[in-house]
Amino acid sequence: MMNKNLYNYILGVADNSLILGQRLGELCGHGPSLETDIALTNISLDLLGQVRGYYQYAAKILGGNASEDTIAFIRKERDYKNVLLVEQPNTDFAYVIARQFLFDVYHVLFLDQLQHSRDLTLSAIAKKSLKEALYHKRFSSDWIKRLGDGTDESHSRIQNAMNDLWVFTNELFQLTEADKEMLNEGIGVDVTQLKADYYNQLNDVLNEATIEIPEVKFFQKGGKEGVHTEHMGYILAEMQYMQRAYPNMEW
Amino acid sequence: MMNKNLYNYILGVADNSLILGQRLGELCGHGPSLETDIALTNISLDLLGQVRGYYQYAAKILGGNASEDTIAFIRKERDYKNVLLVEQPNTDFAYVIARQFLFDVYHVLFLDQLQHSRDLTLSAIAKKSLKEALYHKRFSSDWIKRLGDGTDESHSRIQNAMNDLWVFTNELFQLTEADKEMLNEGIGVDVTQLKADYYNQLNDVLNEATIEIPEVKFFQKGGKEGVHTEHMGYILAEMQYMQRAYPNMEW
Amino acid sequence: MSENQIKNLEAEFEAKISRDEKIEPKDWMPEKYRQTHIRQISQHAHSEIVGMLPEGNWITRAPSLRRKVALLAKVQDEAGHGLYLYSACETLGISRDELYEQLHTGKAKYSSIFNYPTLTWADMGAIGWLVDGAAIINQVPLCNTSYGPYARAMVRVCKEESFHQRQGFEIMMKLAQGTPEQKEMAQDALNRWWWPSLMMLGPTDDASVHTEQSMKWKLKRKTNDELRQQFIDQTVPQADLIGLTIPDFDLKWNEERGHYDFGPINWDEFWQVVKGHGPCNKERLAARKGAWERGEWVRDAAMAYAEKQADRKEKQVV
Amino acid sequence: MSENQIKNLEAEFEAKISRDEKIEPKDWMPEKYRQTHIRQISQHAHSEIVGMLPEGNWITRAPSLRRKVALLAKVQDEAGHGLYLYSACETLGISRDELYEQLHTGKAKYSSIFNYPTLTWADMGAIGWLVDGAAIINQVPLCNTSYGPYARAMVRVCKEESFHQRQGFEIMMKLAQGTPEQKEMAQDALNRWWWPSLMMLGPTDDASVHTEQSMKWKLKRKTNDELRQQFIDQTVPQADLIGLTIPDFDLKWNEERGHYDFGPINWDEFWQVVKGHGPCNKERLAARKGAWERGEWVRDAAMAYAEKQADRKEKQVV
Repeated sequence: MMNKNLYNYILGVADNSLILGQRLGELCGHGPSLETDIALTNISLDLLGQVRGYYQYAAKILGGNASEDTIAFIRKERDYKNVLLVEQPNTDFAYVIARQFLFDVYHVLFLDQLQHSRDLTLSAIAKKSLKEALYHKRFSSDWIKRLGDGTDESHSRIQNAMNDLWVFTNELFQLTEADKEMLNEGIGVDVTQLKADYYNQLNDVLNEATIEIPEVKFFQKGGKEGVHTEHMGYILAEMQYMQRAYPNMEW
Repeated sequence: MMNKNLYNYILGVADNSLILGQRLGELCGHGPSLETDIALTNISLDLLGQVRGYYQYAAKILGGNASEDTIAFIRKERDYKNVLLVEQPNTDFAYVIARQFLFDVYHVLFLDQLQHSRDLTLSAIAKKSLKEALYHKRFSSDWIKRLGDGTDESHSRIQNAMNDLWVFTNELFQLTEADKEMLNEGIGVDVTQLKADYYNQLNDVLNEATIEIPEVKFFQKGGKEGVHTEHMGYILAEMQYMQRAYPNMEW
Repeated sequence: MSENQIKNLEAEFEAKISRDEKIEPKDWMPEKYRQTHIRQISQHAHSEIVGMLPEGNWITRAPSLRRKVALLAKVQDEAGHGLYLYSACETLGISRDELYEQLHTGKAKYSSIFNYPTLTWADMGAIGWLVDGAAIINQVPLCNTSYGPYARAMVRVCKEESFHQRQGFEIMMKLAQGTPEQKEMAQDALNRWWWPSLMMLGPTDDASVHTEQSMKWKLKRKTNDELRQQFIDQTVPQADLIGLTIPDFDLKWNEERGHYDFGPINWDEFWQVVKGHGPCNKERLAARKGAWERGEWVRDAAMAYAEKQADRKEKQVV
Repeated sequence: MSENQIKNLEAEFEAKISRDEKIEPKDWMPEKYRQTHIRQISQHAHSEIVGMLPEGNWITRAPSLRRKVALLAKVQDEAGHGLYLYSACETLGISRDELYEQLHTGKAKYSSIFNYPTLTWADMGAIGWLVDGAAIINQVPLCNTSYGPYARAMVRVCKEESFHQRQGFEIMMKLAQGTPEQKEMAQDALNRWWWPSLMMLGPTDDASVHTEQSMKWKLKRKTNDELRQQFIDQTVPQADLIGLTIPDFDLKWNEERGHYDFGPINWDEFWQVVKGHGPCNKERLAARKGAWERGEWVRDAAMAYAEKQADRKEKQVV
């Protein structure tokens, strides 16, 4: 029998990268400069590369006709386990950067732990991904500073974006059932342990960027249980279109 | 054997209403005032009601498991025969009104002829639709005047919209193969005969609205042959999502 | 006016209400009555308008033409309800623009239920069945409320709402009788909308304000807890009928009370959403404000055009 | 400079070119050489950037992860080509901002092929196979062009382009070997992209300007018609190989010429698109301008930040 918890655990990790990669893919060709366009596409490419590794592994666990593509493209919305943060729209470059930064800081902390997983496949993917994520974090942190400490307009835009997206950060540290099981087996990461470090790092960068730490009383959650925001349906309608309209074909 | 030309002819008529109805449906709840919101929704409702009549007839011709919904939702992009005009986006209210007006004037002329079709089903649908289309035309013409002869801003917006959308008008008067066949059989309408009237009517309303007639050397075409603009793929990805993701179910 | 005169007017006003006669816009009314009605009617109108958004979200993706048309018509009805209700509210001496302003600045509230996202097609069923169902229970008594324009608007609203509720139930029924995927979709929607629907009937009586006054003015005939019990008693058998399970382990028929017992409601969530921190509060308000702001030039144009036309007519007459 | 001196410089310049030595940015060059190169290199750079759009249109809808990643990488390569080429162009004393300005105002052109819409996934194959194929035929000779920075940029560009072309051909092959629906999709894409690809190689020789001068400067080695023939001769067997039909009834092998004969090209369409009336001219330019305008505050912020940082460093040094 397949290891359902391991399968779910992998999706929980990989779906974040898939949806964020997809969101970044929307921007390709529309960036504020060629250099940022290339850099964001690079991040998208890295994330989707990681996704392929994870899903190929998940497909092996699932067996049968499962493939990286059936997992990526033909699940229902309620079966995607990504956090709400990564599905938020590309409202403007400030939102893109804020979303990226809030994810990257988490991602590095997470992969840094996952590389010590007892599961050798996950550990290998994590090692490779960590290098990439460190680069992403450098890029997004740099831009947080540029926008925060740039012009009045950029400051107010990035502050707005940060205020709006901050409510999605807490979900990153919630344990799912699969998380708990995989933690017990020495495979998964205890994300609750990353929280303090995470907010400390955000604090440092935001301080340097002269961005105020948003005060948030209530956080949003639901993504990890497949309860997404209304954006998700539109992401999937587009992303799944070919697989849905032309089922069971090779490309 | 089914009458392929009649089938195609019906789609050529109905797809315009489907896609325009869908575009208007996007706006529901987002109009500039409650009254315009309700009016545009009404137009969308009328158009989709017409569509159901046409597709039910087409499904009967097609036979087998065909239904209004298989025809509406599970064709490929290249099989939709609507003109490019109706798939243009809801850029702003001026575009919505200009698109509507450019369609309504045609639609009234067209239905006025189709009601004399030898095909009794088409004739019946046309009679019922004509009343609706007359109302649509009154609504959109009134707004053309309000926007054209309103403020400087509204004038410039509606002029822009008209300039951009005018290139799609000529396609309305192109005869497809199915058109020619159905014309021969006394079923279809000779759209080429409507052209002079059409542009005269546009002229009158635009003059009254102080909108300049756009000068266009080259018109766009392709929709009637299923060669659409890049907008169409996104319309369909959304519109078809449920039918694609949950095939062969009843709702 | 002397104090005595006012006392007389008040007495007359209250006698009128207790005789079940309507208060009309031109009638004298206490300022508090006016303010309370502006607050309640506008909140109701705003709920209709904001309520268009979660359902509007599925118009482009409805799974059949029949459902698409029905959904469009339903959302349009809500716009219509908004219209009647704003008009009723305007009779109390406040303009629609002012009311919008109150909505957009967050001064006025709308029903919190619309701050939940619509995630699947089944949510269209659940909203019709549960949300409209709860709304009707709130609203039917208002058809006899004391303020004439509000009562008359509610007669129209309630008629359409019960049509919407049946339509929603029918969507759920169809899903529940459909494929396992469809049934799962329906159950999932019920799971997500059940508790927020119960909360729609307002805080428990001990946490509720204004009740006594509202009873007197016939803005309220039953307490929130009574309405909630009525909703539950009415809805549970409907769920049974179509084979869906209410997501409440404590739910069971209490022979003695002649009512269903039910589990505790998460009032923390209720207040979180009321205070603006629900899943979609920001989006809903942003959508309304955005539509209003993007529409400004259109409204200005219509106004300018109407003025020009009036000027022209005047000149012709001269 | 005296006329004689200029004559000498010109002679030296031409000798250098005929010795196949490169002209470098710091070298003297005739103004016309500079202007011609600015025009051609920037047009080429703009084509890369605008060319990102039709393919970018399918990134979110690519049918497999592998294809999505490959397409993203390809579009990114195009951005990279844009970068090299703008840099090469800047060595001629014009800024990237000025070049963008020329693109956005319509003063500078870009390849007309990108004014056609991408309607199906197969268009990703057709663009790689045909459009990149035609581009390579245009570009390979430029690896030996006289202006050093341009020639070196082209070496990098061509290497990646031929990779892209193979990738496009592979997409088409996979479709052509797939289900009937997929094969139909591939054939349809070939039908739509074939003629515009032929037009990419430029107007027929008799309608073409600048040719002689360009030959001398090694901006051109063959005429448009020769290049077009080469493209056709190379592509027809590839179509045969994967079982697709070139949409040209007049196409047939001419034993005598050792080339394929082909049907007449619709030059009216070509000029219509060149003059801005193609299916997507407006959208493409609007997308580029929109990205640039929406990006202004970002570029300003980066500049302001860099200045602040430099100031801070300076103060630290003092």
